Amino acid sequence: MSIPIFIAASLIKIVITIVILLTAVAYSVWLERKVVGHIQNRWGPTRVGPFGLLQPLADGVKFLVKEDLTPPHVYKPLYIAAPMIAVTFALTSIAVVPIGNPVTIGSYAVPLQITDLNVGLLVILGVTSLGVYGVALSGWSSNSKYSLLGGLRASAQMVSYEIALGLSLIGVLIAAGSFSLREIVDAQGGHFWGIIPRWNIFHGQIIAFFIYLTAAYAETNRIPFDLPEAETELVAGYHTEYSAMKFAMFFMAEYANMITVACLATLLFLGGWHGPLFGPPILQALLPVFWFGVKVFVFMFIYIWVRGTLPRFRYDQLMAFGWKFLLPLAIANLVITAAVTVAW
Amino acid sequence: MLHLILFTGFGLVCVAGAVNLLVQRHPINSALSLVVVMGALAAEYLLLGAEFVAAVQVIVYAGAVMVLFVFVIMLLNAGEEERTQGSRVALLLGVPGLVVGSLLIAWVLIHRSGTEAVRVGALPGYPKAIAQLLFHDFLLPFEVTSILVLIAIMGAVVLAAKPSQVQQGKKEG
Amino acid sequence: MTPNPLHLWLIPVLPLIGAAINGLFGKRFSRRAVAAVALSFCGAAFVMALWVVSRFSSLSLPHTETLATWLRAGSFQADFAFYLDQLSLVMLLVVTGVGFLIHIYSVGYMWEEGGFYRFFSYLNLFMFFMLTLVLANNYLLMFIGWEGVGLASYLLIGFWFTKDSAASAGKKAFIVNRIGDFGFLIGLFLLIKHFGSLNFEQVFQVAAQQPVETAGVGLLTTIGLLLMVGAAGKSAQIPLYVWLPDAMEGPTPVSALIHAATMVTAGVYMVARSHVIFEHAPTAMMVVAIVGTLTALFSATIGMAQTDIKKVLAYSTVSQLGYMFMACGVGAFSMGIFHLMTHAFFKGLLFLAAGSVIHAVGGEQDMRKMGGLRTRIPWTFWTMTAATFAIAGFPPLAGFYSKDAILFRAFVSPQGSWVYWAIGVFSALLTSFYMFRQWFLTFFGEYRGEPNHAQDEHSSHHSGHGGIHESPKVMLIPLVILAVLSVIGGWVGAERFNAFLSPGFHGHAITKLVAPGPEEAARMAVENRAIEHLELGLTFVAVAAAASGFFLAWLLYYRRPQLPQEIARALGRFYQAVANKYYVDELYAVLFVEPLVEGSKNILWRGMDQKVIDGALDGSAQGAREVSDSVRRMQSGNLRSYAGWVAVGAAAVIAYMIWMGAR
Amino acid sequence: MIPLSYYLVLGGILFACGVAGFLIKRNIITIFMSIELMLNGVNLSFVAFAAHWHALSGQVFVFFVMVVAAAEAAVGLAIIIAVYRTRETLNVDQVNLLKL
Repeated sequence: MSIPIFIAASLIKIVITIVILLTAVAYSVWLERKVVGHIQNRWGPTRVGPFGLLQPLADGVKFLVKEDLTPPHVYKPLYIAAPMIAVTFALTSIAVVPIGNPVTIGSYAVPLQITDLNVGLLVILGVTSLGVYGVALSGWSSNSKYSLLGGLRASAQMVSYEIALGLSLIGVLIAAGSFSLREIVDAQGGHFWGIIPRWNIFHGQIIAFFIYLTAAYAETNRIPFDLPEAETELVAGYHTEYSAMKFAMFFMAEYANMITVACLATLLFLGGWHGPLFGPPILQALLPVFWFGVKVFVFMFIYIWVRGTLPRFRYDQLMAFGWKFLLPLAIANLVITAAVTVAW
Repeated sequence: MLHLILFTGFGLVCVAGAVNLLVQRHPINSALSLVVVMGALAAEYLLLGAEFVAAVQVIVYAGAVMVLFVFVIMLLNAGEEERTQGSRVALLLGVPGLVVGSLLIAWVLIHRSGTEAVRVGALPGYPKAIAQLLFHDFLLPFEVTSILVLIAIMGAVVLAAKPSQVQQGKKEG
Repeated sequence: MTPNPLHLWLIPVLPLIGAAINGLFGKRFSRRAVAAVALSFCGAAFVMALWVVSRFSSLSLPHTETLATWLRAGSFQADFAFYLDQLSLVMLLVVTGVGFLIHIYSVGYMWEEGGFYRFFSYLNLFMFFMLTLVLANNYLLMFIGWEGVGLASYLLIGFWFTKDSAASAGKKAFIVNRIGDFGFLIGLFLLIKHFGSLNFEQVFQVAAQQPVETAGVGLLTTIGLLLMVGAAGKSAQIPLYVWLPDAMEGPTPVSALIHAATMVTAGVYMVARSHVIFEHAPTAMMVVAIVGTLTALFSATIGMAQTDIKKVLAYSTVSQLGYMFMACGVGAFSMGIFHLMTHAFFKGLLFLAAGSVIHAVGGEQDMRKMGGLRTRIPWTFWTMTAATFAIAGFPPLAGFYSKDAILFRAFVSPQGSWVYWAIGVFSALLTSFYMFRQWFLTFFGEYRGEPNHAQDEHSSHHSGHGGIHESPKVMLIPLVILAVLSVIGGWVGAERFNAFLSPGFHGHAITKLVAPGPEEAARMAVENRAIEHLELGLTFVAVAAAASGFFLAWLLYYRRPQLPQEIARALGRFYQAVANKYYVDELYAVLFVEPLVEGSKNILWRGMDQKVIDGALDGSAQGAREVSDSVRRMQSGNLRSYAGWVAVGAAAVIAYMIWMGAR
Repeated sequence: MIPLSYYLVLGGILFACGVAGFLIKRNIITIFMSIELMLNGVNLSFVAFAAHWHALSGQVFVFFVMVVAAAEAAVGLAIIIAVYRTRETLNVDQVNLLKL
């Protein structure tokens, strides 16, 4: 593959990915409102389009045309940069996520991801860890006590839970022996005794899976760990002072992060795009992508379900839980996994 | 050629970030420019084939250490540094001395190390190979650093805890 | 390593564990627990020793077990290695056996004292060092034990460290021992220099090949004399005996264990262990014999005039040690060890019984304030009687056999002389006299102490018994066991003992000399018969001496108690001299101590230390202060200026490196 | 193809900037960041040398430097907080009790 074609293919993939991702983000918001509504015995959005399906579009238009208010006393460069930082890193991390087996178009085998790095997982971790800057800087530059507290909470919380999150992934890495997300998924092909899929969650990593899930909720600042934006105490946390499109950017970043996390969970623990294959070749080529989508959807649904169900932690409880329970548990899981692997 | 362009580009970003760190008077700007330097350095590492180092550079340095710095800056609400007549000597002697010294060192380095080129990706730093080194050949230093980190954690906790808390802990313990 | 190791290292280490436990945690233990720990570890060592005895016949001797390499420097090597032969076996049994009995006794004796755990920790520590000394397979390890027992002795003499006299007695013992150790150490240096080893076997192998130094003072003679200095220090021989009587400030069980039965015999053991060296150095042998003989006589005379019950026993110990050295000096090493063993029994017993007496009368040690205790404390009386008759040399008690054997050897041995014998017999007479003097003063006649004295001094738990009382069982049992041993300990017989030990004294001088050449056999037979007659005669003389000592004592202290004062008055100055121990302590004070103190004060302290050393220090400090005063301006407190200096320094280093690399 | 010396010069520039920052900055946090900058400059030369000599141990050293830097940052920032708590300033020129 020559360089121009490579660049062209990459650009095409980037555009497609961004479009899909942003659409997914928009409809996650819709999904959340809808599901939470039903959980709370309401209808959710219904007016705009059938089942309120055009609601995201309406929201987008609203964000774009609203007055972009910049409060006085903010530190302007960072105030403007912060939402951009947040959304940029949130969208970047999707670049290494594969969503299916390579598809052959013409004579080219096109991998269904923007780039396949053999440290792909580390790249995701690195990029998501940079996402904290957006939150922290927005909180600080707003020059408001609610924002500052939200930003402080967010940065402390994200740095803390990143450790447990990273440790929970190491068991998976031991099983796969690679940082490449594609290889990790490939290692999960096949079945135990012909029935149970060889996914990592059934491969001794169930504890790691739950650690990952919990830590991921904290990383994305979602209920029950949404302390940085706890509206009862901090108004809206780090984005209290933001409005219009800047505010929308934070929203996009949050949901994009949720999707990334869901993708990662699918890839690492639920066998990625592995699932039953049947039908004609074209269907066989598309089914993995479908399965992948289904699994990600399930995760998104659980996110929303949890949000509709659980109350918020207290901040000290959050920290104590992360450091005193999750981290030791992750370490224990790691040690046991390593020991079992060596003994096998 | 492409590599030289990339090297130069990221190198310029690095230098610009470093200089910006010096010029900026607000610590948070300095911190962010340092983050930029580190990101650009990660790219340089990638050019050298050290992909694992690059990833760790981003995760640890940019993603954790610098977040800590930003956190502290926010926590202490550090403002812009005031101008003081601290040391005129340092300014008068230091800047020219620094420039001359850097030029001299650069000249020596270029002059001495010849024109032998570093092949890009000549030494792929696969995680596996690095793990082999880290957990076999450098096992003892590795364990020692783990102790170092443990001590650092305890030191940080003791230092940063409010004095009253420390005393309380002493009374209870 | 032998296929079936005896684990000899356990024997010394067990008491060490006991000492550690009691020393570290004993403060929190009850007395009962402290006693249990000390007794069980000491008893375990004793049991180990008995087990070694049971295995002894199946061993190839000498038996060596190496635990670990200790030092290695060039070709010189010293190991943590243990050495077992007949000699060390006898010592092992004596030390652990008597030591264990005295441990038991101490439980009763020290029960009321403060620092109970400390006492037993020290006692166990002493056992450790003594057993190390006995079992060492090289001089260096032996020296460790040697110094260690000195340490334990110091700690125990000064056990009542709040008492001034006890503290200074401890120091005196330590310092006098240092003088002896100094000689010992120089002897060891000479051994290393000339033989390249301190290992017994290697040293003796080389030494045995040296010619006998009949004339002049050669290397072996020098070494022998230096070793004798060490032995004299540890075993309290002239001129270094002065510490032992003072050491009686320690608790009585300590006196029994350390200053009668075991530690003080270390010198004898060391000389016997080094017999190869001494056999090749007749001059050194002669010195040993003369020192021993003179000590025996000298301290016996002092013993006659002492009034403190323990001091009498102390001088008696010195005197008996003199006998042992006399035996070694005439080449009868096994007889020396034989006497060492029996002496351990009866002298240990004497001290313990004396302790029981002191205990009974409430801490009083002056014999003039005792008397008539025969019926009050019968167990103590009868055991002490056995010991007294044993030490006096009445047949068939233990002391008779060993003392008689020594006197006989002193007479017939080629290195011997009738002079030794004569002095020895006279000393035996004196011994008998002062021992019975003590016996009569203590147990017969009327009680001369104050009636209520006992109750005041002695604490509450005896108060129900009234004044004078028998000791508790835990103290009496060791007394009885030792009494039995004092009676039967000699029955093994000098000849059989000699036969048992002589393989240990390989290349024994006497066996060599009397070993009959085939052509001399007939003459030897005749001579043997003559010797037998001679032996009988000499024995008779010795027993007669003992009996006359008894008679004199009976006459003076039982029959006519007022007579001694008259005699003392008649003798006047001489009696004063004897009673004051010939003013030896005062002489030493004038000769050595005062010059040392004055010299230290005037030359070393005021001259050297204050003027030269302090002056140099003060001067440099003054200079440093002046320099610092001028450069302290650099230290501005400004962090960045410090960093600037660091940067300048680093730049200088880099510049230097580039400069050096450029050339 | 990039000569090794380019990397070294880049590392040297970063290091020099770090030194300069240490000397001219007054805010103690910025000074701390300058130290990190110096370490990063050194790290770059480590990695460059690793590629040059085909020895991965150069990269391993970078990890050790990172670990030390992280530990140092934790302790250092804690010290900064403690200093701020007692002296109520972050200006090192006002923290100058360490003198005669």
